[in-house]
Amino acid sequence: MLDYIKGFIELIKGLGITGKHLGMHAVTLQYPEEKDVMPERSRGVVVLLSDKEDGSLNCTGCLLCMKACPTAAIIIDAPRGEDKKRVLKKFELDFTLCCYCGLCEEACNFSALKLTGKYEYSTGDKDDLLWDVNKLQDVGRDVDYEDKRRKKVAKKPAKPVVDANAKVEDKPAKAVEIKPTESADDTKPKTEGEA
Amino acid sequence: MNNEELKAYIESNYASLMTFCESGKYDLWFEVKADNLVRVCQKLKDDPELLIDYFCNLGGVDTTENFEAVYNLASSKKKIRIDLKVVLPHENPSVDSVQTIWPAANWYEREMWELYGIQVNNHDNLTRFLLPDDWDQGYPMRKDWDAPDFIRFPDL
Amino acid sequence: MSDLRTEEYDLNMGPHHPSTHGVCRLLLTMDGERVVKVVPYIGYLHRAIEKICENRSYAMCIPMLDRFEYVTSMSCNQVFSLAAERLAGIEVPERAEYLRVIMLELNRIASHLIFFGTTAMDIGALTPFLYALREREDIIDLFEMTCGQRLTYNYIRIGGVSKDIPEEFTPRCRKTIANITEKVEEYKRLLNGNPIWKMRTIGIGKLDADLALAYGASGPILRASGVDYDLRRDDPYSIYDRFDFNIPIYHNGDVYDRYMIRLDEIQESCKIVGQALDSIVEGPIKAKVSPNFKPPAGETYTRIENSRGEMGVHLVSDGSKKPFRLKARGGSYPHLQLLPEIATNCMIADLVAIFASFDVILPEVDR
Amino acid sequence: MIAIGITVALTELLGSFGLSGGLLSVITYTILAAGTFGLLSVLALFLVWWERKVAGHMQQRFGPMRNGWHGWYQTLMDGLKLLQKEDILVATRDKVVFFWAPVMCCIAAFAAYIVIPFGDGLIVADLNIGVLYIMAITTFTVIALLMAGWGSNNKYALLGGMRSAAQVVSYEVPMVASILVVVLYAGSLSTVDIVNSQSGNFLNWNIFRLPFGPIAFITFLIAAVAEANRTPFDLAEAEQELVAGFNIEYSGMKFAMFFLAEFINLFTVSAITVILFLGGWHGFAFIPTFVWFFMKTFAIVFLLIMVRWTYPRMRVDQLMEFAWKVLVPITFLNIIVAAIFKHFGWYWEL
Repeated sequence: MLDYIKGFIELIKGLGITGKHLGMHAVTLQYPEEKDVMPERSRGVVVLLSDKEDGSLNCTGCLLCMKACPTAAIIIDAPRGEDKKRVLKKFELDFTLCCYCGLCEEACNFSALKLTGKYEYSTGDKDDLLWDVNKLQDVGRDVDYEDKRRKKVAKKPAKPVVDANAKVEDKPAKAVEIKPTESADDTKPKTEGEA
Repeated sequence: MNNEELKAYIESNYASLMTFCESGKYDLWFEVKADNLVRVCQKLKDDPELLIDYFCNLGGVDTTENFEAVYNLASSKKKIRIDLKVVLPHENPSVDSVQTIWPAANWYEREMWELYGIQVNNHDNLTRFLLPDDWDQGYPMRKDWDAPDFIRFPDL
Repeated sequence: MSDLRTEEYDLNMGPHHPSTHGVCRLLLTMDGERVVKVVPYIGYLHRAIEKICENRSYAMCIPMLDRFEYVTSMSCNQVFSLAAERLAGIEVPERAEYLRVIMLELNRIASHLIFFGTTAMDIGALTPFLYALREREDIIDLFEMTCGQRLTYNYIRIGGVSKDIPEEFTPRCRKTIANITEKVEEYKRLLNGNPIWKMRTIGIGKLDADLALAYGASGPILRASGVDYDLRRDDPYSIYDRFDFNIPIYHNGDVYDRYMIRLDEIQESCKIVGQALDSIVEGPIKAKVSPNFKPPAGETYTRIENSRGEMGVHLVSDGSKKPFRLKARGGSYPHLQLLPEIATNCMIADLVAIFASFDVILPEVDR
Repeated sequence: MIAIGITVALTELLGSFGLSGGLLSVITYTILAAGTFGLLSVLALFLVWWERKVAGHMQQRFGPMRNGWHGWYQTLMDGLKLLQKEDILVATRDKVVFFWAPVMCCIAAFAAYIVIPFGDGLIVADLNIGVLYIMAITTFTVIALLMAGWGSNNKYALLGGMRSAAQVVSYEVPMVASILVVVLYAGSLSTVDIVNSQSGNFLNWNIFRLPFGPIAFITFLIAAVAEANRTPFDLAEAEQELVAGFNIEYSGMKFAMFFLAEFINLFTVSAITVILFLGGWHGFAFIPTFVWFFMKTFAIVFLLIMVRWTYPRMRVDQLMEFAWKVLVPITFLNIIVAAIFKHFGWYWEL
């Protein structure tokens, strides 16, 4: 009989603990309206970084990130030009494969790409998750980063020629026009295709 | 018992059954003949100095010349670790089951059979469980395994 | 009465069942409510991680192994890095060892909190799950702050760790640890005395020490059965010998003990983290490891104490930059194998409780 | 009685239009039934929302927040969604049984409200066997659950149905035994009489007035929760064990009917508890009687919601053991003691 009374008291205690939480504030956020602040190191969407001064891509097409990627999500086509320098023809990142491990960022010596705290890029179409160089660059325009490149590399207008395909032919010109400071509208990753 | 003492002990008491492997790092690795395996395991378990009562892991290795079955064992009372290696021929590899000594070996042996095609004698339940039931594409963990839809990671 | 007969029937529990923690299928032979026979079927989550790793360089294996046991990815990173370091004979800097211990123990707490929540939920109390996740969130935030990810960290690397902790880490970590220590007491008040909880857990799924050892049970499950075996102390790795912590032991081996031992371990881990934060030293966080890391030929079986028991990696190197063979051993694998031994002749509700108390996580089983 | 019973009032009103005889009573009761049905549907929607809110805040979440202020019409939207959903039918089902189970469940849930007084005179029909009627009609739920379990042709569903049958039959005994104590003192089976016997001061409520009233109250409440199939006794559903138990194969509106019935049953058991032990509509001050009734009932509902989200679930054999080895002896002893006290007049009547 004593056990039952004891048990009953314990049951009441349990109710007390859950009842106590009724008055507490919720720890969850109402997501689309409120957003959590992502930490600086957060590894979300991979973006291509642009030069802080002239807005050109930092990428030199050295293939290091492609070699470091464990899921082969990065596809780069950068054949060597006449002056033995690589010309970036194609840079694609397949987010259906990407595992956000951050090895590409660590492999890169030119601060060309970075995993950012952005995460809102879901889409109803799988094909939209294959981002080409323009999209990767546009998304990354407002990203602040620490330039790892040596000064002389930074000064050089290492402008890669982007002529991946006919569809986005007019994009490079546009990409130069947009100043990094004016690209606040591009903070939100677009879900529609670039074409 | 530290590693040197253990090595000395095994080399004096199990000289005819186990030979020391140089390839092993950190812990002691010994090679055991496939015929002796169950006898060695039983002896290791019953040896009051060793009391190997804990079966950590069993994995197959395909060294392209032959197969190896690697038994990682430990003792919970004596706090020692020991690894056994059984080298098997590439044609018709087979090894005796140790599940009578450590029941834990059951699934590991099944897995080794399934993925490497190493036959386990006296095993009570050699059926597929990691691969689909209707799997007919051979033993996927073998180095020479290939399948029509198997794409190797691009070598850069 | 003679013409009244009962008939056994088969019941497929899973692969999609709320309490199989993933995609495990248990084929139950039932006699009414009583389980006569349990046969686990696994492999629904087989991703061939071992085969994948054979085709990738050592650095690439770590993100792959993150998926091996995703509730405690830090342990996966650690066990693989440790194995590679043992093969290559790399000395890890002091500070990196401290950071590793802090992360591993935080991850153990996070995993045990998940266990607490899911076990309570499987036994029918839904609210503790949310409380446990609330506390886990603080730890995940710490990880995110340090390495940028919440689940698959890729933090512990061969030769050290990838990034140093940020400045605000230490005060927040101390706060989190103090909070969790306090909250665990509240969990105990909430459930331990509850007569329904006691009825459902005490004496259910008894596992004696011999059976546990024979079936290769490890970690909290082995210790709940009274076997004092913790790899942090008995097969020392990293710098665990520098910390003062107890290893809780329980002797009944029932669901209640397996639950209690984990709550105790949370508190012990909190102690370790606190001590590590106190005594952490300055210095480099990573040893010099070439990007083309090629350990000399050799093999090792390395094991560490994970929240689910012994996590081991059998790593064979042939001197090239890819692992020749990688066999990952998770604690859940033998535990699932052990399930039929102790779950026969119990009620279906007990089976759920026992399964929950084993804290089996299926990606670790299927790999 | 100052207020006139709502049935009488309605009959008089309709009578003034020249109706009489059988037609009059048919129309009267149809209107009343429709009114009760409407009220209960709204109540069930509210209860679902309320439970989700309470559970949310208890777990430091918000619960529904999207539709309206704090998601107040969330349940309505859920209902609309369920209405639109495809009615998935298992090919191997028992067609008749499968179809009628949710209907039966709803009928059983609603029918009990004939004899529940929402306030002074707010009762459809004051049957002189009111309590007995409630006991009989709520037990229909178990037949519905058993039908659902059998008709689905699913082992989980069948297990759920069997569990619920065993459970409800067992808990009927302590429940009736607890009620008997009240009936013994009220001297009537009519719900109105029972409530009226508790008029006056709140010390006159059965929970305080009866010898060992709190024990009768607690045993009744436990048995009632078990009857309503709620945690810690929700073995018929037991989502961690039986996935969803008896309603595993139901979808769309059929599932919604089970859901509706579940929450109406929750309100029913709370209402009966209030009628039997907490003085029904009686209160003090000039607050209308039905407000008192609803306040008390919602307090009990709140308690049951708290219980549901706090406690683990019992196992089926422990459940039976608890019913037969603990509750039945206690309640029977209570009847005997109550009878002795009554015989010697050892109780107060203010």
